[in-house]
Amino acid sequence: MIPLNWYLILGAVLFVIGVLGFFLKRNIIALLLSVEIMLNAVNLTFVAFSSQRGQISGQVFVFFVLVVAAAEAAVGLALVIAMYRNRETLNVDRSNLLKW
Amino acid sequence: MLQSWAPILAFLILVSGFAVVSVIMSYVLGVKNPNPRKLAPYECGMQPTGTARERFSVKFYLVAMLFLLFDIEAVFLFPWAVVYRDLGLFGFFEMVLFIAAILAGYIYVWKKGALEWER
Amino acid sequence: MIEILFFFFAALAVGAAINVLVQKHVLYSALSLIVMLTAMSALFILLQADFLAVIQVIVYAGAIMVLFVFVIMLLNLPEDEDGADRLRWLKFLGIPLGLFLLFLAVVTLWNVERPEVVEAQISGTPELIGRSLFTDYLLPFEATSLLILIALMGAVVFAKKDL
Amino acid sequence: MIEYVTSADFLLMMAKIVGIFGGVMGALAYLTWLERKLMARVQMRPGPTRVGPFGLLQPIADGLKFLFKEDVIPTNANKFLFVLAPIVALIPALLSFSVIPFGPRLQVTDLSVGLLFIFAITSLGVYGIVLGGWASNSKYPLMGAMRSSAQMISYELSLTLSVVGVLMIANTLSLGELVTAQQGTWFGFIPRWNIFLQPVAFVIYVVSAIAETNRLPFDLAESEQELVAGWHTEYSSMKFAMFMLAEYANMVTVSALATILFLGGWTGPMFGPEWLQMVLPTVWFVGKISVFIFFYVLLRSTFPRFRYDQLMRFSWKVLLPLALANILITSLIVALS
Repeated sequence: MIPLNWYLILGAVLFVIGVLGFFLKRNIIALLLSVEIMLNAVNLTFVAFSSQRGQISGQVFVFFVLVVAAAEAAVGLALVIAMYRNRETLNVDRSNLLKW
Repeated sequence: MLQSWAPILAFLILVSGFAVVSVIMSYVLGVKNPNPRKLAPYECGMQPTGTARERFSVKFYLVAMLFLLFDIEAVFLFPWAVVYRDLGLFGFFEMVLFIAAILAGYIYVWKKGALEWER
Repeated sequence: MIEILFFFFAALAVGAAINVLVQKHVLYSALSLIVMLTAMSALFILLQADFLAVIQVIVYAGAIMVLFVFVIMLLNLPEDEDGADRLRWLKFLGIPLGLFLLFLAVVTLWNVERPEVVEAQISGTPELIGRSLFTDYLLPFEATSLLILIALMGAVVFAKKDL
Repeated sequence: MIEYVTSADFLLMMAKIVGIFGGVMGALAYLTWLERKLMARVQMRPGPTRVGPFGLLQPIADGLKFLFKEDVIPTNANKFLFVLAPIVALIPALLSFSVIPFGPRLQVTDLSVGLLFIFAITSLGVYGIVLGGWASNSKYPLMGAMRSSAQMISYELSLTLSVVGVLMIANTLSLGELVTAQQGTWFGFIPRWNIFLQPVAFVIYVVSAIAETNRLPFDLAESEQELVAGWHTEYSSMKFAMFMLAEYANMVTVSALATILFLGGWTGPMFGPEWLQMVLPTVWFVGKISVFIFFYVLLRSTFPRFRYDQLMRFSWKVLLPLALANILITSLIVALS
């Protein structure tokens, strides 16, 4: 059978990829996609622990993560649209009006 | 439990194989006789004008966003419906509370005019 | 057999996740993420979380990513938004630091005691999840309805004006 | 591993998979013939008659023609996505047949979450359309794709919600158990079908299913007079055939699901000798699906098309509240009984 470690390491790898994406990409939609990668890495860890401990709570938590991801995507993309309407770009470095 | 998913994997391989092979077959067997007119985008025989990459109305975004949020609600309804007999009247009031909140959002969206396509 | 499947889907997930970062056009990134999400759902099946696996596809691939693809399509973005910018040098700092973080995480996780994942320890059927969700986690469940309500209102307010 | 591959279980599974796949592909091919013939009869034409008796060999001729036609990829199309789109559309459409029970034993696998599995993979079908329209890089396909995908997700919502009422009665997500729960009769003559308990849900389901599969009167995506052919305007040869195949496969899937959820699946009167009892459930199942298909074709040949705003309003302002009300009322009745 597959040891728990493997799932945890896979989760860590995906999480790091998400973090890297969040810091290196400049397109705001790509940033949101990176956040989704991180959320998924966490979901995998939740499910792996739930399976290993024999408790369902971990899987219930994934449900709540899904809701948060959905809410984040809905509001985040609405902001993206508003930003594109005003600035004609999605590069987060060029949306610097609030910077001093 | 995993055993019940094994046939799905086999079926997936079969179906994907069929799809990929039929694309390759038509590429191999079909005649190839291209000319610039044939490869131009179809605009009812007129000369193609302008670009196809125009922006769409934000209404499409609103539809997808409403779909996403109501889909989340539907996802909660499935496990609820499956265990409903055990929960009984208690489960009913739980879900009334949940749906009431969603319904408030629905009414808000309706009043805001996000469901109108004419304007 | 299960090990082969695990490595196949794990490699698919990691490859797709890296591809999300590598692709220039954000539509390709989004499509790559869809591949990653389906690979994750296959991993959930290996962990006997059947219900979550299908929910993952329904909500993530079938709704959240549809929203992403819609926004990308209706903005009709130019090919490369990353472009030249003043933070270019971050890449040379960021990738080594990220790999270092990865190294730390992997070493730590490798050294924890290794309890085997016993097969059929628990299977995530809708009945089990529902029973837990609607009794033990009743308050978070009701709170999510408020979260959805607020998200709905926020998104409508931000996007209402015609593009 | 080796023992498993050579075991009788495995061979039986492979036989079922190949049998169901072959049967479905044949049925889909003849569905096109049936539709053309029926439409022709409604419009007082003979329909296909030239190829074979009653034009029965027409689907084979069509298939060969699709294979040997030129494979046109427009110059400014995005080649990779253009080729990918029909594959993405076809795979989920055919994959859903892996969980549908065509008879008591004739089911590839009975997942405990079978119903949601079908919903999950049909929700992936949207990408075939969106990518096809986007990759063509042409005006009509792009507009058709946007319209069609917005329509599909709107009706997918009411489709999903209409099913919840049935689940509250059956308390299972496995398609096999959903069918067996509907065996038997009330008072000896009314079959225990869910349609009698959930008539409103049934109507919502059928209407949404028609819209979901982009059939008339909801085929705004490919309204010939405005958008030529919608998202597959630029497609030709086998790729076009794959889009069509996916569309017909989806039509059969939603009909099969309607049969399983509301009309008792393969249940029906059993009589006759042993061999007939083996065959009868599948006959009932195919018969019930055929009723839906017949209804779809008749709708297509008699109804005018909706306007796009009417279509969206109908989904969001009529079907969605109706489905929610149905859920609440059903749950109240179930809780009190």
